[in-house]
Amino acid sequence: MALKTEELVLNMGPQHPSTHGVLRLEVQLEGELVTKVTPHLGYLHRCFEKHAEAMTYPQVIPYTDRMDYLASMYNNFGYVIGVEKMLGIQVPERVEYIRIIMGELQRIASHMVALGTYGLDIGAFTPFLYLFRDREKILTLFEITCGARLLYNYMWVGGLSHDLHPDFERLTREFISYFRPNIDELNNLLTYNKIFVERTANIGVLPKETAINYGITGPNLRASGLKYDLRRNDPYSIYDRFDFEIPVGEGLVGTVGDCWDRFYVRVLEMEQSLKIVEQALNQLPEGDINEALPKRVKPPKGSIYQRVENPKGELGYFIISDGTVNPFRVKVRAPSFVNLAILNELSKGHLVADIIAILGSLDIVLGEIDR
Amino acid sequence: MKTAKEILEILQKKFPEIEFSLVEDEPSDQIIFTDALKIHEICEFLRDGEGLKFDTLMNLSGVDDANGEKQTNDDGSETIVGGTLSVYYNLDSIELNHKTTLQVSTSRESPKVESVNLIWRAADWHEREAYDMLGIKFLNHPDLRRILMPYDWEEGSYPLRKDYKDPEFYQGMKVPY
Amino acid sequence: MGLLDQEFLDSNIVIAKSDDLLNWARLSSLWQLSFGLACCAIEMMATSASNYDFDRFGVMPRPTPRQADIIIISGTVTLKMAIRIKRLYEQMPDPKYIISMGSCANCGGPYWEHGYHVLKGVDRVIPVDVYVPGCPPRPEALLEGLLKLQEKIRHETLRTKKA
Amino acid sequence: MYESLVEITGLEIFAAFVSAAMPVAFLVPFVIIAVYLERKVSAHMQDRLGPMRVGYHGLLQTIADFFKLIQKEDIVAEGIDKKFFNFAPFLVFAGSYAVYAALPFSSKYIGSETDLGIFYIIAISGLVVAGILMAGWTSNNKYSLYGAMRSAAQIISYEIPTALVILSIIMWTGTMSLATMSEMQTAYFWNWNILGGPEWGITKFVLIPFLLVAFIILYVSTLAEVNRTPFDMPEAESELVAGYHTEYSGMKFAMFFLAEYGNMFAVSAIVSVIFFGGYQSPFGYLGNTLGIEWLVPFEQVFWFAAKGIFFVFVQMWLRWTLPRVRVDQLMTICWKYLIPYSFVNLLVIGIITLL
Repeated sequence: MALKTEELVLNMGPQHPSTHGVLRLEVQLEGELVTKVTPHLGYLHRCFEKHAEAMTYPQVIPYTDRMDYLASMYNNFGYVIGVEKMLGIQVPERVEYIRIIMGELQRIASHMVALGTYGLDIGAFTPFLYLFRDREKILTLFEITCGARLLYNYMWVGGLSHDLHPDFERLTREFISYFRPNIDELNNLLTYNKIFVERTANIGVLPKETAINYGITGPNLRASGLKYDLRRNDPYSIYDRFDFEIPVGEGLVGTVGDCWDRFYVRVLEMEQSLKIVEQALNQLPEGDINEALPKRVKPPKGSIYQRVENPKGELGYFIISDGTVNPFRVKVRAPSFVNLAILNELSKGHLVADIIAILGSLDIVLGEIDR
Repeated sequence: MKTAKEILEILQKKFPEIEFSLVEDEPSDQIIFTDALKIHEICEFLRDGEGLKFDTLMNLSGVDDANGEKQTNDDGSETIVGGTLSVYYNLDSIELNHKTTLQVSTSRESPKVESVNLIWRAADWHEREAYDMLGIKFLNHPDLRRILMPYDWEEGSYPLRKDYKDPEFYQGMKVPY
Repeated sequence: MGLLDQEFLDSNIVIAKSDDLLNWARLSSLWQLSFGLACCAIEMMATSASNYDFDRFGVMPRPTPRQADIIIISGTVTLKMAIRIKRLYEQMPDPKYIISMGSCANCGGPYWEHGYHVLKGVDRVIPVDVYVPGCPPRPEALLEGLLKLQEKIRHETLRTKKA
Repeated sequence: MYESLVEITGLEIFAAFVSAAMPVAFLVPFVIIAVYLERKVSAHMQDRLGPMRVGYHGLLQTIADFFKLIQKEDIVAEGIDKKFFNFAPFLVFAGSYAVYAALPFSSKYIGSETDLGIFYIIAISGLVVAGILMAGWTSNNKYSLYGAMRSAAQIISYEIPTALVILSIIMWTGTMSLATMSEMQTAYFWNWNILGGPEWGITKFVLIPFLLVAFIILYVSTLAEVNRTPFDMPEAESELVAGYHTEYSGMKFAMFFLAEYGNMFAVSAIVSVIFFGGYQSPFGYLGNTLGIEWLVPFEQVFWFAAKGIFFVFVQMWLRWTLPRVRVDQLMTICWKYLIPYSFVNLLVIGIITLL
């Protein structure tokens, strides 16, 4: 008589320490081996797109903040340059530079959370707190600029809400020289740690072709070895003026496109962002930031798809205008939403512990997935 | 790099029996308008065709065009009868570095669009979302369920339609403020 | 069965003193359910992290509701999530406390008008002890909320309440 | 202790109770301090302060936790096997407490002066596995079950290298009694087993590298046996929520907590007895120098506790530094590395002893 066996269905979340928010994973297991992962979304569906239809164009900006709440600045960024393109506004040089400084600082802050919580998923508690300590310094920079720590509503259509604080430049330079050595500390503590490498190398390998077909973008795509960064490949704002590298996964300790590569690409990107911020500070021109602020935001009839390189990947806004002050439709192409779809593909045949490692390495934000 | 016009010409040559047109009055992007029930083969060609190579689907958005007849109900709310729902496809070619936008429309009463899920896996969740929000049925989609709203949300209630009305209660919880 | 399941009819010195001890123990050791919802969860994490350090007040994150005393509703509660939050609350052992953190959890916040999938205030499903306003509240505000909760616990008693 | 109490009072039951209760007097304050220490140590390693508000620098934190835990509702959910669910935490605690019976706290106090001390410890600590399995199975929770299964597999696997290392030490010292083993490493720290034992000669120096390896193997496998990072698989927070005690609340959870910290000290004490002279002072006794004889046992207790707490501190240190290994890697470490090495070690030490 054959032994009766059945697959174990493990329900992870919505309250689970490492689903990075309110994600629910339905995991089918054979022993500890994963056969299928079904993500269930929508536990944080806050109806962004409905709100966008009911609000005027500038009123939508605070709602964009609340999508990817770890990279609010960048969400503002993408939306306002989209609307500016529809209106045909050219913003002053100073505004462009400030936007880039803020955007890149935000990228560092977002990667800090990504790396820190990834350490937490693997079981290392301390790097998380070190990174959060350093993140506070970036938040302080944002706070002296616009008064908010997390959700800024800083970039406006055609300008910015506040000019830089007189101390901003000095503090930012201090932060850069403070944080550079801390990246090495992180590498010593976590990145090259033998146990960490064992846990992440060769796990969840994402081949380049699959990644492209699934629409994966951002660090996850670059970790698979493709040098594709919208800041270079489809430049927006003034990114073409800066000199920076695009780090790609090289498979230093395992296969190209494994969890470790995804982690390491983010570490390298933080260094590049510091470089961009430094250059932007050196070139920062004087000027009035609210010169181009339109009296009334009322784009002509038509549509636009504006994409930017958010810390998580390609953030796209598809805006349709019907010629009134309210957008007719704003559809957001959220990078995490697309990146998460690959989870099932990646985790098949791995262990339960690896799902956590893979999910963490994708760096998702539920606010953006569910919107 | 190819403009929308050039792509349109290539498509017309390849599929003489399918109607294409260019939506012209756009401020920045020109949009190729085509048939909702032929979108699968068109997209397959766009992905594999020489000189096109659209290897990723950046975005897929469902839109309620709200171009039907507006009827006012007794309680003051509006219902839209007739008209169309549209789906926009934003395609990108990493290899050749060009992009384009496609648009298809379908009737509001029984919205049916062919799924492109098998061409770009990225379309999977986008299509589910369009179904969830607007009720557009994607033919040949393997797993067309609600994705963001609860699975037991009221049948036929699609929040992003322009004439959507909140239900009073969901599982005993009051929905309006 | 917890000690607090019984109530005492009249107050006396023993009860007053044991009240003090038990209240002190409860308020000094509020173990938090490690559970974040939305934007506010990031500020909650920042509060637990080095700069603000929740641990100073004895707040320690516990992954399971069975061992938690306090649940911080940190962010927007959607209709889909509200059912789960209610269940989490029911899984916690008494005495349990709730801090509603941020405008969304208090009243729906910026999503109050068009949020067809947002619960307008978590107090529609579970009883809230302390409301912390802000969108999102700063870590200092959350700490203040915690101190307010401690204040509230300090005045609890074993005695039957007189009508 | 037991015999002398029987002599003094003539009451066997009284003597048994007193000598059995003695470790409690040590264990409970130890756990209170260790939990506090864990939070403080982790906090200071992470640029934080840790508990500050409850008493001076949070000294009363654990006491507050304790009083809170006894107030908590004791939830026994539906679908749980009540009898075993309630019994499991006590079994786990009993398993870890029973170990203390054979620990020589000083030359004057040892719970049970059995000749088979170390053998008894290895045997009795198996109770913990039974308790954990019971807790995981009866909780009727998938996470608990996974935690319990992992824990059982892990503890049983790691008992092999532990036993092999201990065996090699037993071969070499020729005793199974922990008291005798401590007594042998008397006087100064160069007499400790880790430095080749009390006998001078060429063997002492030949043995040192092998003993060092033995010590590392023993320490690693004891870490795994008490489920501490990097081997905290059974309660891996990020995977299994809280592992086998996911469903436990209030005092029953406190029992697990108590058992965990009790175990931490027990294994540290065993390591210190086997390799670091147990209760022996590293450089003579103050009592002997001053001629106050009754001071010596107290000093011994101090050294015993100090060495144990030092190793507990190292465990904490590791916990807040290292990530966690995966469950298959855990088994790989045990079966592919620790067991072969400890076999080789056993052979070498055996040959050296014979020569």
